[in-house]
Amino acid sequence: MIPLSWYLTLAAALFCIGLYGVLARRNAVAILMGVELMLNAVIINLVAFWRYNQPTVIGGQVFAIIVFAVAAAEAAVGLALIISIYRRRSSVVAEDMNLMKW
Amino acid sequence: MPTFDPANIFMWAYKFLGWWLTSLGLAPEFVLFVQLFAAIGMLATVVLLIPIFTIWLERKIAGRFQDRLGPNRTGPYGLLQSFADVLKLLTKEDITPHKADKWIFNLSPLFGVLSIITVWAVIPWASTMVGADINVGVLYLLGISGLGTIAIMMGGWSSNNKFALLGAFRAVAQLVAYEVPMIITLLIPVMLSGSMSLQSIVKAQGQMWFIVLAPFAGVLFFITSIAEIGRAPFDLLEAESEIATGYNIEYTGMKFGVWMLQEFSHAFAVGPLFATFFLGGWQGPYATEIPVLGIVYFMLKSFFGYFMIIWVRSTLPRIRIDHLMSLNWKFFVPVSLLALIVTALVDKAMSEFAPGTGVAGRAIVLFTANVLLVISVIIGIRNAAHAVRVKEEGDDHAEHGDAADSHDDHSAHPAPAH
Amino acid sequence: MQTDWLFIGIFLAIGLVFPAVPIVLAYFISPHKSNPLKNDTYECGIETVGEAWVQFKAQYYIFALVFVVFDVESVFLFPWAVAYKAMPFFMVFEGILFILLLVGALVYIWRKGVLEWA
Amino acid sequence: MSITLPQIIFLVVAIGTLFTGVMVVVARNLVHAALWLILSFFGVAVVFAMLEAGFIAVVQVTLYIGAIAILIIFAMMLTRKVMNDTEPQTNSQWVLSLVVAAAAFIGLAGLLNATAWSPLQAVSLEGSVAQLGRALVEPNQYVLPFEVASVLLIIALIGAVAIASEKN
Repeated sequence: MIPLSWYLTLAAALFCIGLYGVLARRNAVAILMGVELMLNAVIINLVAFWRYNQPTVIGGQVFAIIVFAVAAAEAAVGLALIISIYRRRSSVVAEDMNLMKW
Repeated sequence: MPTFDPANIFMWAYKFLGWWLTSLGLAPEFVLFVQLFAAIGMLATVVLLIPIFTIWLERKIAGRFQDRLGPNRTGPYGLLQSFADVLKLLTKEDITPHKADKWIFNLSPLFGVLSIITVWAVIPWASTMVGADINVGVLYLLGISGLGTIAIMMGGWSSNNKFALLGAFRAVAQLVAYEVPMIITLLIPVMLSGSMSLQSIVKAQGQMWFIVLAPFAGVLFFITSIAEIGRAPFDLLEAESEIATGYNIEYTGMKFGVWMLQEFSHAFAVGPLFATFFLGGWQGPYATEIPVLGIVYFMLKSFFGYFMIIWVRSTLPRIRIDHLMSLNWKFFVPVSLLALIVTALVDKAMSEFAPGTGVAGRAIVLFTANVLLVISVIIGIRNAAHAVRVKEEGDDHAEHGDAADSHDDHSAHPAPAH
Repeated sequence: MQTDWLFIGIFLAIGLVFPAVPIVLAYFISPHKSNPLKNDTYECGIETVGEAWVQFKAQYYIFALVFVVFDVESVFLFPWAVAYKAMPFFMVFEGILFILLLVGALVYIWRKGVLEWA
Repeated sequence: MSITLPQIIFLVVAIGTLFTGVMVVVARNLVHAALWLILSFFGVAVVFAMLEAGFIAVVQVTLYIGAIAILIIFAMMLTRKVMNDTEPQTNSQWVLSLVVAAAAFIGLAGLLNATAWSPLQAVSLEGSVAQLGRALVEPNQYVLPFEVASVLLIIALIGAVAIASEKN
């Protein structure tokens, strides 16, 4: 069978790819895509731990679903913010969003 | 060697293939792969060839509705018309616009078809014949239809054409909007059968079809399905006079043919889905004893659903995009939520307070509740429309300084335009 | 159970390959006589002005947003509907409360005039 | 130890998922990045199916591919032309970011593979969706997160609509 560490390594790799995307991309939408990749990696971890450690307890799946809901809410509000900023400043480059930087 | 059973001939063939390959000394995993490949290959071929027949059928029936003959030159009754069309498409030049994004442009029709034919993976054909009886079948169907939305978006964007992109945007907006009431109405069969597996949903309709228990949800599901496949009166995604056929404008030759295939197989797929969720799927007299008979019932019901779609299509004119959106968000979504809540409460109240009620009693109560719901919805709409009309007439009078109101407020006709 | 998922996996692969067959066939049969005019963007004969990426209105995004919220809601409601039969009355009512909260949000944005396609 | 069929499938899916993930963060064209992201989501869904979490797998497809990906593409189309493909797509700290991400991965992978994890137990997961639905409304289990999720969705909907609408 597949050892648990394989799934965890996959999740870690996906998380780090997302992390690179968040840190290095300039476009705010691309940064958000990196965040989605990271959240996906987290859900892989949750489901893998549920399956290998306590498959009879349903809490792991509930946790995963709640993370899905939070991810959807995060994407909705995040993209709305990007659209709003674009409308005011005609830019979606994260470095240009410096109104609150003093 | 598996025993031969004429009532279950397809399952026998599947098992026979497995037995034969095992007797040749192949590894069991490999045998399973070959079995699945053979079964899926057959199913996919049948599903992809159905549109060749349904296109002819649709043109013929639509012709009759419009007092024409329909195709009647190629072969007996024009039966070879579709084959002639396929031949024509095969020999047409395939143009890829030089501004297009080549890879996505070529891949998107494939994904479009993929999103339709994989629907058939979970649809039960008979009591013993179902591809994959997964316990999350309904959600699987919704996920797959999301893939189709992405395919349309890809096709429209990669064409690099204003009409195509606009058409894709409209199509996606319509598809995602009408998916909301569809999801909500699909909750009702799931609730009544207590399972998301399509085979269990069909089995739960052994005594009473869900169209009787939830007629309102059935009708709503049917209407939203018509919107999902983009047929008249919801065919805004290919409004020729407005956006020149929409997202597939740049496609020519066989790639356009594949988009057509997607469209017609999607249109036909509504029939089986409606039959599975509301008309009892393969259920019918002796369907459990003789599974092959189930396929006949299932196909009859599917074609009945498809006939209804053609009927609606050749009857109603296209509606405007703002009306389309208002109809969805201000009518279908609230009303389907209402239907869900009423069904949940009434069914639970019956099993709590009158636990001994039989199938007929449950059907009568749920049907009556649905009828009452429909009547109250109609009365509500009538009052709301009346209020809007009075308001508009009031505005008109104020603008034009008209004298006392001369026409009857309760008349069904709208106020004449000034 | 896992066989069913394997079935779906193979079906997805075949579903991608089968529709490619006629396209590949047509590639060998059909003529290839391209010229710059034929390969240009088609806009009913009128010359194309600017690029295809025109400005879209935010209404599209807002409708997609409402859709996403209802989609997430369905993720919670489908398990609830599956378990519905064995539930006592108050648990059914908890699910209905969940729906009613979202209906409240829908009514709010309706009154705000966000659902108008203007 | 010879490699088994599920392991081969897992390795293929994992490599595919990681490749598409890398393409998401390096693609110059944003729409291409979004399409790679969809493929990556799909790979993750296959991983869920392999973990016998069929419900999570279809939710991943329905929610991420069917809904969030559409939302991302729409947002991208609304904020058009701000970045042409010729401009640099990464900021000045991309080398540092790469080092940080690689270091994080090496650290995590070392940690993960040094720990002894429990092996897979073969259990029947039949009826787990019904169990899940029951757990969501059971008063001594997860009814509070269930209702709070609804409130969260309301807040997200109203907030995002207020931010994104053109009215103000």
